[in-house]
Amino acid sequence: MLQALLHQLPVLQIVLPLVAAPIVAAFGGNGRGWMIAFATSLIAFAVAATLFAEVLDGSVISYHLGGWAPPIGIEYRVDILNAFVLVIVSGVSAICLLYARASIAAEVEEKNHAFFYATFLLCMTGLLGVTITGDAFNLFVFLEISSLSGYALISAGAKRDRRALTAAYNYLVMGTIGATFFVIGLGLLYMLTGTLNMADLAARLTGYGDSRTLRMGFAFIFVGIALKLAMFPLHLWLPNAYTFAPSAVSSFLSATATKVAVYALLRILFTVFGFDSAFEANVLRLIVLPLAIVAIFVASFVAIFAEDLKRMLAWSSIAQIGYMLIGIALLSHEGLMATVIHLFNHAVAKAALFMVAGAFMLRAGTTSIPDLRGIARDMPWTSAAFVLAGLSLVGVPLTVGFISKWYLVQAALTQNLWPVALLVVLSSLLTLTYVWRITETIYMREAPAGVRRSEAPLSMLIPTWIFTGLSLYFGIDAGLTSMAASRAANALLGASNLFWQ
Amino acid sequence: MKTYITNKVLIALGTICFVLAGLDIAIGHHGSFGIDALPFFYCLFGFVIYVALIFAAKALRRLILRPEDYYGRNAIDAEPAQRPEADNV
Amino acid sequence: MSDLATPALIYFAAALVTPFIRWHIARAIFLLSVPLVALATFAFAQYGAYSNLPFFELHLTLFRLDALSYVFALVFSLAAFLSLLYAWHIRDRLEQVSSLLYAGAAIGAVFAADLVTLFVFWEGTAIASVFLIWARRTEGAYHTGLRYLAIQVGSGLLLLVGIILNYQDTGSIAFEHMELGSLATWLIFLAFGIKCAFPLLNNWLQDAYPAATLTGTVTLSAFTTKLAVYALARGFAGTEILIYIGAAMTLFPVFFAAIENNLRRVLAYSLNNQLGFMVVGIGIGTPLALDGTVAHAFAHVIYKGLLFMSVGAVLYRTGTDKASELGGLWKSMPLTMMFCIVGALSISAFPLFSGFIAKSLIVSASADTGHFIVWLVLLAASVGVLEHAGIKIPYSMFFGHDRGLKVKEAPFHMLLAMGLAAALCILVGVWPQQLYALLPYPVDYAPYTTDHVLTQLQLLFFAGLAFAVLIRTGRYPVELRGVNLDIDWLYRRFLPNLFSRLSSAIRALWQAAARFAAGRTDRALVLLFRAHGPHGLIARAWPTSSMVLWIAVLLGITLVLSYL
Amino acid sequence: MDAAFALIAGHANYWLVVILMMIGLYVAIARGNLVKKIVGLNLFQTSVFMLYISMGKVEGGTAPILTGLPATVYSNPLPHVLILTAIVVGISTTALALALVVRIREAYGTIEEDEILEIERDVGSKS
Repeated sequence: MLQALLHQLPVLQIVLPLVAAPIVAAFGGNGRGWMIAFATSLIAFAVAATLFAEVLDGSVISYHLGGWAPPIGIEYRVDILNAFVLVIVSGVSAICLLYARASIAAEVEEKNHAFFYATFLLCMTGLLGVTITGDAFNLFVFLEISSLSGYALISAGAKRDRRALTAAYNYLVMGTIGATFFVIGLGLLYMLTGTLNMADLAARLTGYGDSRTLRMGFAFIFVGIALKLAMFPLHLWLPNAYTFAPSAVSSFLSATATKVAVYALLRILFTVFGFDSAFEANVLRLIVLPLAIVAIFVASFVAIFAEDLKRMLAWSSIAQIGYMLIGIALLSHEGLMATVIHLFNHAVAKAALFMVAGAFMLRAGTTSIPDLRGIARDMPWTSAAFVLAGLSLVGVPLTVGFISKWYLVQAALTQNLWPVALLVVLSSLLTLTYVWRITETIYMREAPAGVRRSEAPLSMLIPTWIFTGLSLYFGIDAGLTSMAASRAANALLGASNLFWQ
Repeated sequence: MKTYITNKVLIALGTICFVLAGLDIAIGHHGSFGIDALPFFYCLFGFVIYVALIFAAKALRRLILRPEDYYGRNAIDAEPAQRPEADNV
Repeated sequence: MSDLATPALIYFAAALVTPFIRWHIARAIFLLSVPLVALATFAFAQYGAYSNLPFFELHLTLFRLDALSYVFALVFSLAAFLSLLYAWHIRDRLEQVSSLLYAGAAIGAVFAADLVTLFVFWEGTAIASVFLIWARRTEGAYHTGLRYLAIQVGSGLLLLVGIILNYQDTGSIAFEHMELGSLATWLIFLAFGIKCAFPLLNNWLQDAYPAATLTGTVTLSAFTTKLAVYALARGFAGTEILIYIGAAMTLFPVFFAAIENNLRRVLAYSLNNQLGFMVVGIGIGTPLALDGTVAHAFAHVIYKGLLFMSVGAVLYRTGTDKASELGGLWKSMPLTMMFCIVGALSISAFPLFSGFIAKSLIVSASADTGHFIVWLVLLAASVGVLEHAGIKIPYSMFFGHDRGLKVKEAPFHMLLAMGLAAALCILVGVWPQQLYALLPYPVDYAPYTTDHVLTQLQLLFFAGLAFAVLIRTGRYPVELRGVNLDIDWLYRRFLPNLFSRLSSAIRALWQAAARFAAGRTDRALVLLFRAHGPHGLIARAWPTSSMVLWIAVLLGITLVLSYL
Repeated sequence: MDAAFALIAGHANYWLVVILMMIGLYVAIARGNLVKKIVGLNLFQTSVFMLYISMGKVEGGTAPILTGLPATVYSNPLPHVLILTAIVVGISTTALALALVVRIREAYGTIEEDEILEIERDVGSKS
């Protein structure tokens, strides 16, 4: 019985939150919605962790949906890379939900809570689906499930600031175009190969050799995903979306949505296209690498000058995505490791930082930086979490951030791209600047007279500190992340036949 | 104005120096490079270098002395004297 | 998990607990116990490497105990104890916590057997120590602290880049002897050099130390620069260029110290000069010279701490540390005066005091290896030390012009701390063998030979005679209020001026060219701000149409590139 | 000449798709009215549906309904099925977008993008 259940784990991962969502929508009044959603996310996390443990040795789980064998049926395929992402997504969801209870109560109207949590579960379903599926069209469907529910989640911030609505609308227009581009590209590939299963696509594409359709398909898919992951200059939807979304949503989306998009890019680039064509290397070297570097600097500068804490964090996300893209563009084992570790690092640190912003929002009623002067006096635990998570973002040793930057610099140096390495190190100074700016404001500045803000409730502090603790713990005991990252990188590179290997 | 370097102090110092110089003759000293083995080398070196140093420093001061608020009114050097026995000095 | 054993952890753990001890006497006692407990953990241990921490693909060793690290850790523990005793009256928890973190980081760095650990603690000392400056809580201190932090953290970044490159070159992160040659080793060397206040890289020291709290300065004087000396001794012993760098370091601060009005800054210059002796010793690199460096570092931490304490005590009672405002305090603070003179005699290397038995090793080593010019410079610098630290410090505070200041003697805990330090200076001076036994190489050196004692006394007394003569003839420089320019002028005046000139030039051009008068551009940052600020071109919200256009553009470029 | 004709006529479906796609994108770019933007988006998506559907057509094939005759050539049903899903996604997107437009209209009193940006910038510079 248990064994049978174990075999169904991959599908349970998706079906559980999917089924829970309408239940929450229907019966989720009076706080029950939160309970169900939280319980579901915990189970989802347990499922993801079990899957991760099973594939840790490098094996692959293939699950045939409805018993239809691929390539005709839809396949769920779990290997170490996406199991890692599954753990991140479901873990972040659970912790964000824990946090959301107090934060959402303050930021979203009571009557909408049930729908909010239902949408949250749908979004999580979508993200998990994108990650777990082995079918390219299925990936599109899940991507749209997560995106659509994401737009709705962002617009839930409208109670506080109506700009959440336009932010969600803009994101919707952009996201839809991105997703449609993805479908166009997929259609072109389907024309070539007649299959949509990723593994099958990969196998057949190697046989077809080069063609104009293939290149066109690649371009469309690449741009589509680049939009979803907010690659500069396709990031324009992101700052407003993350700034005006409810804090728990900012925290959740920043930690998962762009990460899942990065994962999808990795999958498409390495598993599907197999990476034996010079044109892909061209695109990566000549587009992604320079744009990523520009993104890091431009976005960091904007973050430095930002007047609002959440907006600063949003821009910082754009910069951090730049690091992940550099890791991919370097096309090496170490570069991919850096990307995968940074994926984890950024998910954890940025989630913690947005949670801190949410706590400030709850207690001080604002995230405008000048209004946060001296808040560390009133909210010492929240503020300390900000500093520690901020340090991880900067890449200070003993935090996860250091390990990903270390690999990134190593990867750049082994390819003699030392200007890239230098720029990465330099850009850390910019990160330090904006983290420092906040630290200075909340610690060193006199608080406005007569303003007293109480410490955030435990239900928000605990999730914040879980993330902060994770970024510190894995910074010191880096074994698990770097091992998983190394194997994931191996798996990706092994699937492709890099011509210089 | 009262000075602590009175004639007595000067005489005492002079006497000690005289004795030390005398010991140089009486006992003598060795050197590593030749020039420092000369009698009174250390005596002369100490005196001359000290005087030279002071004059050089005075010349330097003409070049580099600036008012206390040169780096701005809020610079540390321009801060007024602290209240005695303040903890945060 | 992993083996994290290092005595530094005791400091860090104590720093975590300290803020929660409410009664301040209990807190002070607790603080005092920390260095002693930490000392006990390694004082009687066997030499060896004690921890092995796997850190992704590297192996860190946090705790390496050998002769070199032992001496430095020992003197750091003593310094931590003395400065905490001296700071008994402090109630500011920020300052207490940062003192502990700072001392802990310094000791951790000394025990680090690999470069990554060294880097972590290296930056740790920078970050912890800046709070000793900020604890003064004035705007000037805040800005000084920022400058200090920027330079210290910069040193750490250079170190990090150096470590990464070195790892690329050698595949090792062990902290062992290095040869200058590759970019990596030069970067590491430069990072050490900044913290060691090499000439032209020195000014953070004179800028920051007088700006700290009076107790903070005492703490600061012990760790950062000696950590750098330790690192140089470990990594670059026998590197010839250090001899000349060190010689320059002994000499140039002497002139600045002679005319400096702020007594703590005088001591900071003096600190620079003393570091020069140690650097020369490292550069010579013979066993005698290295022993000299280590012995000198040991003696120096104690007597320089003592001198800073005496100036601090005067500052505590009078509220100022400016020579032009002080004088004639021997009547009201006789004990402080006595301890100050012991420190002055030690630093001037009078026989029977600790400076004598330490510095002699370095000077003799320079003579033994035939560095005539360097030897002369060191001798001249010794006269300089006598001038600013041996004479000027005590003379201007306790004698000089009697300003009629009526103050009490320093508080008991300060006297106790100074008394202990003074006793150590004399003990080491009279019985040098105890110190010599700790040194990394066996010492076969007798400091108290007739020759040596006689020539040293001649040098010092004739210099003293020159002082007396100059005073009597009115040629000794009067203490004047003011600041003296140093390298910091470059980044505090010249560069800001240059930037504002440049930016106004750019502004003029810009306006002429585009007739685009839009707001102020008097800061270089403004242009950046205009693009990236909240309402800047890049940061503001864009209509969806422009976003879609970007998509089209990127698709176009991707397609073009794909068809290349 | 023949070759050019073949290029145009033989790929007529693609040309139509491309033209439709461009019209859709152009509307999404050029129109400031939020509803019109959504219409443009719809056109854009529809063009992709047509791309898929035309792709599934097999020369001489019938609708993919089992006839029982062994020699029947069927059109490829898979793209059609996929597009069913995509249409559902498209409808949801449109519905959500329209809902958002309603909310925006309530909050801002307008659905013209430039006016909304104007209002937002005023708010931004005040805060």
